[in-house]
Amino acid sequence: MIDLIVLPLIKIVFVLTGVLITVMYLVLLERKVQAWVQARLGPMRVGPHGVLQPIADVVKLFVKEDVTPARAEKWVFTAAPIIVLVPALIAFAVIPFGPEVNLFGRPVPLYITDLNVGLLYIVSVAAIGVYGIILGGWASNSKYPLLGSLRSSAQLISYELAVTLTFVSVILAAGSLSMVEIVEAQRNNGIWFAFVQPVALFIYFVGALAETNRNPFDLPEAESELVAGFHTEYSGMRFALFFLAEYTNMIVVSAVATTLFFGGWLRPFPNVEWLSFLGLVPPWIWFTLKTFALLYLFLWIRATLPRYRYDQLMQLGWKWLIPLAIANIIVTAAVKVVLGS
Amino acid sequence: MEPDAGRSMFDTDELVINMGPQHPATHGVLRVVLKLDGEKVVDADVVLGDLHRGVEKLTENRDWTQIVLLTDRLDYVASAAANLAYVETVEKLMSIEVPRRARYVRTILAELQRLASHLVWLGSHAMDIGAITVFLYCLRERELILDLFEEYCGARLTYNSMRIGGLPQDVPSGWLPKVLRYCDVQEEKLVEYETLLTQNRIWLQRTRGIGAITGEAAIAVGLCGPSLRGSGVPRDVRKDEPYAAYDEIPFDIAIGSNGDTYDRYLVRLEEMRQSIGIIRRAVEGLPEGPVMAKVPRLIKPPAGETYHANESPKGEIGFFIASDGRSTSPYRLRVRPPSFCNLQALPQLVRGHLVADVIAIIGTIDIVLGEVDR
Amino acid sequence: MGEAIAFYTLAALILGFAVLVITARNTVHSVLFLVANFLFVAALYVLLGAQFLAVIQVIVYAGGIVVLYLFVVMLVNLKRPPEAHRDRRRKAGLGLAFSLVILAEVVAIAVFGLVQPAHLAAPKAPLPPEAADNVQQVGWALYTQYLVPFEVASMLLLVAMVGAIVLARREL
Amino acid sequence: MTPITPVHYIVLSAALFTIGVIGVLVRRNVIVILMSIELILNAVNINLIAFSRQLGDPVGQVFAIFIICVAAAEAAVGLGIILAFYRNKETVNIDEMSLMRW
Repeated sequence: MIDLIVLPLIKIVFVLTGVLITVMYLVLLERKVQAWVQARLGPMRVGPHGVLQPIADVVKLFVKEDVTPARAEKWVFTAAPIIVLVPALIAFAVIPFGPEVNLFGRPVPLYITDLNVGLLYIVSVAAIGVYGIILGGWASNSKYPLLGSLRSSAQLISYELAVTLTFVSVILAAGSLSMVEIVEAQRNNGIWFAFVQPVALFIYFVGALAETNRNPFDLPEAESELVAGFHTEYSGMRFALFFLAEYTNMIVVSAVATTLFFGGWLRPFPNVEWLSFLGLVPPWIWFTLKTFALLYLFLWIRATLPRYRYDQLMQLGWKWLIPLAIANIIVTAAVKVVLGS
Repeated sequence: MEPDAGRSMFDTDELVINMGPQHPATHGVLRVVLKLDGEKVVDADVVLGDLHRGVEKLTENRDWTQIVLLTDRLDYVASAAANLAYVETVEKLMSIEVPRRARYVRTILAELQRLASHLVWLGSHAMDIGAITVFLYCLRERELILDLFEEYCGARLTYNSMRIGGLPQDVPSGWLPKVLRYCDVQEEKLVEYETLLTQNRIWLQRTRGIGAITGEAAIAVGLCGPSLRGSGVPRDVRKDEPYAAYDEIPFDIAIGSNGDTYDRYLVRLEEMRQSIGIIRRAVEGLPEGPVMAKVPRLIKPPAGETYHANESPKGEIGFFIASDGRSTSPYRLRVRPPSFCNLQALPQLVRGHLVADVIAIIGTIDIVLGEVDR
Repeated sequence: MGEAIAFYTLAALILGFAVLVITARNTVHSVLFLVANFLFVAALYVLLGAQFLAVIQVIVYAGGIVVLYLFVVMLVNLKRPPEAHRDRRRKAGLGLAFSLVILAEVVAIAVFGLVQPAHLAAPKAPLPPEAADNVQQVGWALYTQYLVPFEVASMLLLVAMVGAIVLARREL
Repeated sequence: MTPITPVHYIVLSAALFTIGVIGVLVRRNVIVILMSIELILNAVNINLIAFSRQLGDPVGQVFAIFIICVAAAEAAVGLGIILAFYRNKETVNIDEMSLMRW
C-alpha cells in the first residue's frame, strides 16, 4: 500500500512543489542573467538583491483582474492555459532525478515512475500542449492571438518532428525507451551520449529552443510583431499559467537533455576511477547542476540573438534540421549494425 | 497552374490588421493598417495624426525666441538638430553672421545629437528584430551624451540649446575633454554593437534584401537622410549646402549600394563613426571668440520668406518661414520633417514582405512620431 | 476489481465524450471532445497492456490528426453552421434507427458470447503481454512478419501527403 | 462484479462504433462526419487490442498501428478535399456535396 499509493503521492507533491519553486526562481534568474549581460542590475528592491521578487510577482498576478474579452469563447478561453500547463507538469513523471536511494530503511527511486515508453511519453504529452496554444489564440476572438497561435502551433509541430527524430538516434544508441535505462546505458558505455550523438544534441537543443518558444525562435509571442502572440488577451492568473507553462517547459527540455545526453544523475566521467571523489556529491545535485547549466544557456542565448522570421524558422526546421536528423539516424543505425556484427 | 504573383500558394482570406496605434513596435502612436494574405503584406496604409499638437500653428502666437522651444518637441530624440535648423533659418532671414566659435560648438552639439539619435535608432531597431541587449547597450552610451548635454544646457531631452545669432552660453570649462573622452568610449562600443549584429547570421537573414529600394525610386518617393544614402544616393545637406562649420571640417558621406535594411544599418553605423571624427576635429579646431552675434533684443525679421534645410539625424529637416516684418512672430512657419517624408515610403517598402519585416522596415526608416505629426 | 473500476470509468468517459463529439453544436468543441475521447482510449490501451500503442495513439491521433482537424475548422471559418438550415429530404431518424439496430445486433452477439463463454471469456493465453516487452514485441512483429504491409503503409502515407498538398493548393 | 472479459471490450467497442455511425448518418457537417469516422476506427482498434491481449499475440497491436496509419492518411486527404470544396462552395454541408464536379 505504501509503495503503491503513499510514496508516489509524496514524490508527486515533492516534484510539483520543487518545479513550481524552481520556475519562480528561474524567472528571477532569467531577469538577473539578462541584467548582467545588459549591464544593469535587474530586480533589486524586493528583498536583498531582489530574492523575494518572485513572491511579489505571484502575489501581483493573483490579485490582478482577470479579464475575459467580451466575445471570447468563455470555457475554451479558461481551459486553454490549463491545457498548456498540465502536460508540462506531468512530463516530470518520467524524468529520473536520481537512482534508488535508501530513505528510512526503504529503497526509494528518485523518480516518480519508470515507464518502458518513457521517452515517447514525453513526446506525447508535449503534443497535447499544442492544443492550449491553438485554443487560447482562437478563443480570444482577436486577430493577433489567432495569428500567434497558428504560428506557434505550426512551429511546435514542425520542430517536434526534428526533436523526436533525435530521440530515435538516442534510442538506437541506448537500446531502450526508458529514461532510467538510457541513463544506465550511459554508465555502461562509460560515455555521455553528448559525445556519441553530438549532432543529435545540437538538433535537440535547437528544437528545444523552438519548442519552448525561446529566442531566437520566440515568434509566437514576438512582442514587436504580434504584441504578445497567443496570450495577448490574457491577464492575471490565466496569463500566469501560460507563463508558468513556458518556464516549466524549459525545465522539462533541459532535464530531458540532461537525461539523454549528459548522463542524467551520473557524475562527470562515471567510469574514471581517480575522479570517484566526485561521487561524494549526491546524484540529484549533479542532475540539478547539469539542468541549470543548460537553462543558463537558454537565458544566455535569449540575451544575445535577434529573432528569426517565421518563414526562415520553418525553412531551418524542415530543410536543415529534419534532414540532418534523418541522416544522423541512418549513420547511427549503420554504425550500430557494423559494430554489432 | 500558375500561382499568381504576390500571393501565397494557399487560399486564405485577406486579413486586415491594425498595427498600432497601441503596438509595441510602431515607435509611438503610428498606426499602420495592413492588409495581409496569410502573413504576406498585400498593402499597407499609414494613418497619421495621433500625436498632432499643432506645432506649426502654435508658432504664429509665439515670439521668435520662444519657437526654439517648440522645435525641441518635433523630433524629441534629436531636438538640438531641429533647434539648429530653426535658428539658422531665422538667421538667414535676418542675415545675421554667426561667430565662428558658435558655429563650431553648434557642429559639436549637432553631431552629438546625431550620435544620440542613431543610438536610439540602433537600439530600438535591434530590439524590434529581437536583440534586446543591443538596446540597453545603446541607451547606456546615449546616457553619456545626455550627461554632456545636461552639463552644457541643463536639460537632458528638450535642450532649447540654440539662440538666434549664436548660443545661450559658451561651453563649460572641462566640457571639451569630456566630449573627447566620450568619443573614445563610443568608438570602442560601436565595435561591441557590431560584434552582436553585423556578422550575425540571423541579423543578416532578417535585414538583407528586406525593404530594398533603388536610388531613383527612393528619390521619387522623397526619402531623405541615411535612408536615401542607403540606396546609394550621395545626398547630404552637410556637404551639398554646408551650414554651421561643416564646410571647414572634412568628413565622408557613407553610402550603401542595395538600399535594403542592412545597407541602411551599415550607413548609419558608418555615420556614427564619421560623427565621432567630426566631433574630434571640431573640438581640436575650436576657435576662440564670442558665441553670440549682436542681435537686437526684440527680434523682428524683415518681411519676406525663406527656406533653409539641415541634415538632421533622420534626414533633411527644413524650415520655411514667412515673416510679415511687423509682428514679433512668424506669419507662417512650415516644417519639412524628414520622418514624415520618409514614412511615405513605408507602403512601397513593405509590400510583398511578411509581417515580421514590417517591423524591421519601420525600424529602418527611423521615424519619430513627434516629428511626423507635429 | 481495480481493473473493473478502471474499465467502467474509462468506458463511461469514452462513450460520454463520443456522444459529445457528435452532438456538439460548435465544431471546435467537437474537436476538443474528440481529443478527450482519444486520450481516454489511450488510457484504455494502457489498461490492456499496450503501452506503446497508447503513446502512439496520443502522439499520432491527439498530437497530429486532431490538430489537423482543428486547423481546418479554423480555416473553414463558418458564418453559419450546416445544421442551421433544415433539409426535409434528410431522414436523420432513419439513420438513428438503423444505427441502433446495428448496436443491438452486436451487443446481442456479445452477450451471447457471455452466456457461452467457453471459447471467449476464458483467455486462451491468459497472460497479458508482459509490460516491459510490449514495445519489443510490437516492433518485432512489425519489422519481420509485417514488413511488407509496413512499407505499404508508409507509401500510403506518402501518397496521402502528396494528395493533401495538391488538394489544398489554391487551384486544382 | 464479474471480471472484465473481452466481451466487455467488445460491447464498449460496439457502442463506440454505433455512436460513430450515428454521427456519420445524422450530422451534416463534413468535418464532424470525418471525426465520427475516426471514432469508428478507434472502436475497431479497441477490439483489436483487446483480442491481442486475450490471445497474447502482438499482431493485433500491429494492425492497430496500420489502422492509425490509415486514419492519418484519411484525415489528411479528407480534410484536403474539404478545404478544396469549401473554397469553391463556401460550405461544408454534406447535402450540398452531391456534385461530382463543379
